Amino acid sequence: MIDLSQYLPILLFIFVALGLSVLFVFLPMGVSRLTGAHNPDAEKLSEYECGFPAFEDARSQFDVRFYLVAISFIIFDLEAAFLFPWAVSLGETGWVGWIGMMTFLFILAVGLAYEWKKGALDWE
Amino acid sequence: MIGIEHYLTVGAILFVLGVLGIFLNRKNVIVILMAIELILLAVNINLVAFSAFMGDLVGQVFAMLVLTVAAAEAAIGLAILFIYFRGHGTIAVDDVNRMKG
Amino acid sequence: MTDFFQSLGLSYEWAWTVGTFAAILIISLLVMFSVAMVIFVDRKVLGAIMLRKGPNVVGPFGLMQSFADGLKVFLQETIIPSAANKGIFLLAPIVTFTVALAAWAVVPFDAGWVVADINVGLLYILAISSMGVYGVVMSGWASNSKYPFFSAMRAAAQMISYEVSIGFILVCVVLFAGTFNMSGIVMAQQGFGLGIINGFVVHPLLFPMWVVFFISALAETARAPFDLTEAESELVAGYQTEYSSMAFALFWLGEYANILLMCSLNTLLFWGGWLPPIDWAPLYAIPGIFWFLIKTFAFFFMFSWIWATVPRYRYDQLMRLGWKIFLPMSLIFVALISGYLMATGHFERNAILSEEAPAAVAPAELVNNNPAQPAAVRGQS
Amino acid sequence: MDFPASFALIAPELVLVGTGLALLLVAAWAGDKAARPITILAATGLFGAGFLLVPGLHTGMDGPGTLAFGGLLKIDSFALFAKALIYLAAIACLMVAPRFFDSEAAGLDRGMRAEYPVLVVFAVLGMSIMVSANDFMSLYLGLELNSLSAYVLAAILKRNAHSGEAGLKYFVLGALASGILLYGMSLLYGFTGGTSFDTVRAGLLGDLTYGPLFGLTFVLAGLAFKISAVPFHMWTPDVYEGAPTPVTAFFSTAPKVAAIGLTARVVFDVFGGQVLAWQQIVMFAALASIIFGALGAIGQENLKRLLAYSSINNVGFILLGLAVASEAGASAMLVYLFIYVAMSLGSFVALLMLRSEEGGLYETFGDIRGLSVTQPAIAWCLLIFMFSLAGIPPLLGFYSKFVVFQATVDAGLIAFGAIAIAASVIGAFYYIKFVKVMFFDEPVGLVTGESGTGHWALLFLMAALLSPLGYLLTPSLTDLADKAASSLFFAV
Amino acid sequence: MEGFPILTTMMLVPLVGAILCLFTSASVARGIALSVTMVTLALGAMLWLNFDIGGAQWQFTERAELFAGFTYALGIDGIALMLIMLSVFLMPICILASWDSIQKRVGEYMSAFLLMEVLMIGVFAAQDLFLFYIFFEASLIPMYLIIGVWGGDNRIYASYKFFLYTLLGSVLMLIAMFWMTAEAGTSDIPTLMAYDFPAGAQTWLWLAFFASFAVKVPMWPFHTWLPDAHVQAPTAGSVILAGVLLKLGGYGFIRFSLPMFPEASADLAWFVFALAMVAVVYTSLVALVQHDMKKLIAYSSVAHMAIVMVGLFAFNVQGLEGAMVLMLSHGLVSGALFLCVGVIYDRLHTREIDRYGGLSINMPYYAMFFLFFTMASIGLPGTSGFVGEFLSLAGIYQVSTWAALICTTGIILGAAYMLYLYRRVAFGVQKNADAARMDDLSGREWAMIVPVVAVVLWMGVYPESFIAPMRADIAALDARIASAAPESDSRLAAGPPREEAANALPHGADGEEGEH
Repeated sequence: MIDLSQYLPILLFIFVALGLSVLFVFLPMGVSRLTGAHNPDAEKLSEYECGFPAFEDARSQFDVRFYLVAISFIIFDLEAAFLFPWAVSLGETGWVGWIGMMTFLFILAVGLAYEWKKGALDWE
Repeated sequence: MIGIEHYLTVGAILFVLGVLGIFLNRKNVIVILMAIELILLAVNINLVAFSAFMGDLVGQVFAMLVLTVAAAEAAIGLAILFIYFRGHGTIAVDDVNRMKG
Repeated sequence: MTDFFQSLGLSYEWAWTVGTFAAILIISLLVMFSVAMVIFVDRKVLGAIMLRKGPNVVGPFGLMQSFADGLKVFLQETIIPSAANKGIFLLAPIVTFTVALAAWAVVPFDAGWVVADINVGLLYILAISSMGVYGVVMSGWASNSKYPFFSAMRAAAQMISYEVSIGFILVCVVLFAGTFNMSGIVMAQQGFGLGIINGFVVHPLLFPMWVVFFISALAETARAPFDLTEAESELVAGYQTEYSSMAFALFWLGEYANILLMCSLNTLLFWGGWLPPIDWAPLYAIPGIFWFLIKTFAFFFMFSWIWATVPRYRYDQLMRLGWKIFLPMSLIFVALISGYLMATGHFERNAILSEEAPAAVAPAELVNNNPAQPAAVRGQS
Repeated sequence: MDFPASFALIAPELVLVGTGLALLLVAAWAGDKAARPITILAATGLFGAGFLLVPGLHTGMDGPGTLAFGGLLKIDSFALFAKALIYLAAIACLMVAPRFFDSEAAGLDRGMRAEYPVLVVFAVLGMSIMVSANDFMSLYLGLELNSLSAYVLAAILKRNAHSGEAGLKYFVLGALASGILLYGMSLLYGFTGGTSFDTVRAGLLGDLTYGPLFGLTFVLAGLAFKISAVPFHMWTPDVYEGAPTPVTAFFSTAPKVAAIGLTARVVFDVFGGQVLAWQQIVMFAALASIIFGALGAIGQENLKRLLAYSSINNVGFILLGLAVASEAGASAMLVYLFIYVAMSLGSFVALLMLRSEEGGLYETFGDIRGLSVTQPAIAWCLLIFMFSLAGIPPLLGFYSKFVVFQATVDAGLIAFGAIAIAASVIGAFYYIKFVKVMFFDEPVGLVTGESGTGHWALLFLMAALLSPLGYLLTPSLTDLADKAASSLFFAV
Repeated sequence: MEGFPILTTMMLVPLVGAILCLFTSASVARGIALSVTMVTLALGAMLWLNFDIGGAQWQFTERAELFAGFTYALGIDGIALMLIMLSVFLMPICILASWDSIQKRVGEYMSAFLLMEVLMIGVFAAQDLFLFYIFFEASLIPMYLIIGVWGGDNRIYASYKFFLYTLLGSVLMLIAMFWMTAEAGTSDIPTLMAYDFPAGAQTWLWLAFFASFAVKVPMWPFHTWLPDAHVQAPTAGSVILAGVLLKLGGYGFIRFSLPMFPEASADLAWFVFALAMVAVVYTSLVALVQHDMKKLIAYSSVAHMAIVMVGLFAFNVQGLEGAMVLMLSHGLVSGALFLCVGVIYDRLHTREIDRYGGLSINMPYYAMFFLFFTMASIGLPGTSGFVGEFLSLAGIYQVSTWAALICTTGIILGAAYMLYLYRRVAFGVQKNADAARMDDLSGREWAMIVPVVAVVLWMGVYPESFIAPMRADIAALDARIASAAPESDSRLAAGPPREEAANALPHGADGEEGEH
């Protein structure tokens, strides 16, 4: 069983950070009520956007390229997950491990080349 | 002390949530994709917990494999969802019914 | 710090608890304080380069400017647009700031000066900084406003694009260091360059990687020249457009905390961390924290300098750089470096080292001043 | 671990990997106009991979099989048999694809995509790994490689709403199935301490506790999804209907072989010590598939949908052979699988050949009325396929049912056999409806059936195979199947 | 003749013909079909002539091991010989009957018929259980097509019904076959005929076979496909259906149910009797009210086959012989009746009885032949029907007085509906002008009816020719089942022989020496 107690400070840290953030968000809201700065009206609460009144659904426009980026990211970032354990254990796995990973990277590179050629990486 | 059964319970709960998310969800296909990820998460929790408790690395290797394959799966799922969206103009679950099922 | 509280007569558990919380609070407050200061520095540097004064009214040399700004936003009214998704709208700054702070949990300021000396510290940083994207996307989505939404999408795409190459670069570093432990990585740099220079950056294979990393860090934190998320002429104020008061400030705080984190990562991963630049005994007399801070500050200065001097990238150029140059490059370098290390028998040497130093499991010690620990960590890997 | 030996053992897979990667790049650089050459190259690659199987098939690979990569993969005559069948089916499906995509039937996505054959090659690679799997990890890897390619194939007509919907449904339910399967595997791993089939089997000996039992059930449920056995069959009709016809033809052949091969491997290699536990599950799935597959098909107007139910029905019979849990049963299952692939291929090729004047595809019963007048050759071939599917002697389809039922009865499972065989009569109902529509009804429209020689060759080949002439093949088929089946039982 | 694979040849010839027909034009196909069937008939004649009566039980055996439980084993005994003869005899007649009436897809039609001939010969000659099953079941395909493609208006319903009923019955039989081969270790029919299956299993096996054969015979209440199939099938289809396919059921009982499961047969004989008795009375009454000629004859077939069934289950030689003769006779007579219907159907395209009338005026020869077959169907002495019915009833009487009594009413009712039919069609006034204008028989029709008349008369006058080849086989069968024979309720006791009434026992009626 792995000793997870090293991670306890991290958990505590996250809690503390969360507490601070919550405090920072909600405390001014309370303070502004006390000070009377809190004085919303309909105009104030309408979205600013670019200074003009919004004239269409803000979320209607969506570029397919964001999808492509997201998909590429998922693939490449998670394939990197294989690299991390490999990187620290290359001493044990030796040349076999190296060749294996190079094969893997080669296949990944073929995928990248395909994506590249297909224009998935072009923004324009 | 937290025992293996606690991990398994969490895993089971997540798994059931994932399955329910697929079958009871009536709103959005994206939610289904998330539910699928939830199932895989449950699996990973199981694998890692078992692996840790048995001191056997295979489970973690498997979890890693699941993780990456899940990524590929999510990527393809998104792509297909996008194709679907272009054809139908909606990703509401109730509309995934053009063919009689 | 546990030791310190134990010396005050507390039992170990209490000492540990109090010590941990104290360390966390100190780091959090220091980070926030540093952020306030570097914002000031940022503006000063920018002013200097533009041949103007910058903030100079509040306090001596305008030093208190950031605090004045902080007080101002603190007392402002928090406006939540009526069309926004309220919960997510408020959650977004919380997430941004939380993850920006939490990443510091594994950063070693000096030998052993680290809250959680976990063995996968680098992975933790990678993971937690990835979560910053959530805050951005949530804010953009929840605002229900067009430009914040665009900005959020852009920011997300930009951040994840560069994260890919950052991941591969980290692999390169890890290949050399043989560990994910932050302290271990720093210790691995001791005498790395020809036995005298402390820092991975001197290696001809790692120097390009550092350059890529540095640029990616700029992009990752949406600093100029990659600050397209808040390109004022196009997207108003980016994803924070609809925010006000402390919620708005939290984004700034988080952003600068991330910038500082990136600077410190540059320091830790490539420039020897708390070690002096030269592996020369007299220099070790100066506390490590000094070297660490001075290096980090130097990087921040570079950030500011670049902001002031480099024109902004177009979005397509940004993506091209990330996907078509950095990604293939870092992929190739992973192969090159690992091949080089295999060929030069790097790992056999490491294996001998680890046999010499028996695997002592690094205890979850808090900020304790045990210089032996990093070596143990290194041996453990 | 002896790497050179391992690589030698997976030579067919290596050929596939090479073919797939090379063609992917060719597809990217040459574009869709090179789709046909790529298809031919892909088929050649598959053929080459299949050719590498021949020595093994020839010498028989007797014995418990050889392990590769430290037990991740197992190469035995069962794997060779399944692979050969998969490659053949895939080649056939590749042959008939280009014309479909070039015709009006492809709609807005006219013109074959260069990635199509590449995806098929990758899917086949996944299947190849599936049937050789000897470890949960390689199992999952192969399964996903196959599934992911298949999801994309289903949705390959990007501008066709049905294709997109088919892809989405296939994806969601397929991913769910993978999840269920994985969950089961994680439980089995935890309760037996390993992911290797041998470890798990050893760990499952003795009384089953709840944990492994859940694991077993989940694994079988996930596999049932993949082979579209009742009660996890609901995706099949929609996906078969929505996917482009060549893809449907592919789905109903090669992946079926792989998934069933995998199921056979899992039940014998993993659950070999718990025959009673899995047998009842598989038996239930078999009978339910036979009955619901037959009932569901009644009233269907769309031919692809009907063939989907028919495949469910056939899977039931195949599972029946598996559920017998004897060597004879496994051999019967493989024989059935082979004949089923031929029948399914033939039917889909025939469907692909039916076109309207404009090149649109005919897919409903209404469209093929009086086909025996307008296209007698296709009609007669379809007649052979349908009666064969119904299991009427002397067509080869009878032989497949014959061996399965013989194994069932020989194992003493008479009641199950009787139920299944009675349900097969329900199935006959809609097969003869095919014949009725083609032969008894007055012809409508003009079915041009303008097709390439590849189509005709395949059609006649399958018709000849399924006609009584096919019985000439059965001795060698039986021989191969027996060998393959016996290799499954070395583990038990 | 020794060593010449005549049975295979008899199957090969029509098979080749069938394939040829598929690819030739209409007129050529007709010619091929007729010549092929004639050749087969000639081969059949050779077969009969070379059949060694009193010789080995199984003659002309051929055997080739195939694979996976299949053996290509052929061989015939007397019973099979007679049924094969019936098939090959009816075939050319069927082809002739379809000569003009079939105009569309002639090649395919002829092909289907020739295929039927192959399969029918195969069924009767098969000596391997599974080979039998293959031939038995394969006959579904051509018959389905014959009814469905060339049938009447409601052909689709009829063809479905025919197909599914028969299929359901036969698949259950298949399961039983598997069990039997597993149990006995062989699928060789002669071996199985002598194999004693466990009594408990016998009942199940018997029921499984019953499911198949009862549909085929058909037994009430499994008969409902038959009237539909008959009505919708083209004339020749009906002839084959009535003439040969129904005999498959009877043959099945004789070949499988009785010898292989004698105990079960005996135990369940009451069941067969009950069904048969209902069938005789019920279907006869139904036949009485039919307006459709074919349907009427179809119902009469059900009634006749019911008598065959009780004859088979009488467990004595008379019953068995009677059943066999009745089967042969019925094959000829009902086939001929369908031909007669076909003759006028070809002219007027209706089977409505009311549309005809007074045909004896404008079609005297036709009326004559029709009358002849009507009488044969009723069982007029001198025709084949009489021999069969008499023998069967005599056999039945030994077992069950009541069954005999009720079955006899069937004959009376049979007379009623057949004569009623004849009166309405042939006698009376010519109420329909078009019917009155119909021509008498053409040369082709003479050619197909006269041989049947001749054989019916031959069988009626000198049945020994037909019974002789079967006698030994029936005796063997009787010996096999004797042990299980149910007790008779009529308690016939053979009295002291009396000189002046030497042939008092029923089987004396045909002028032959009985077995007893």
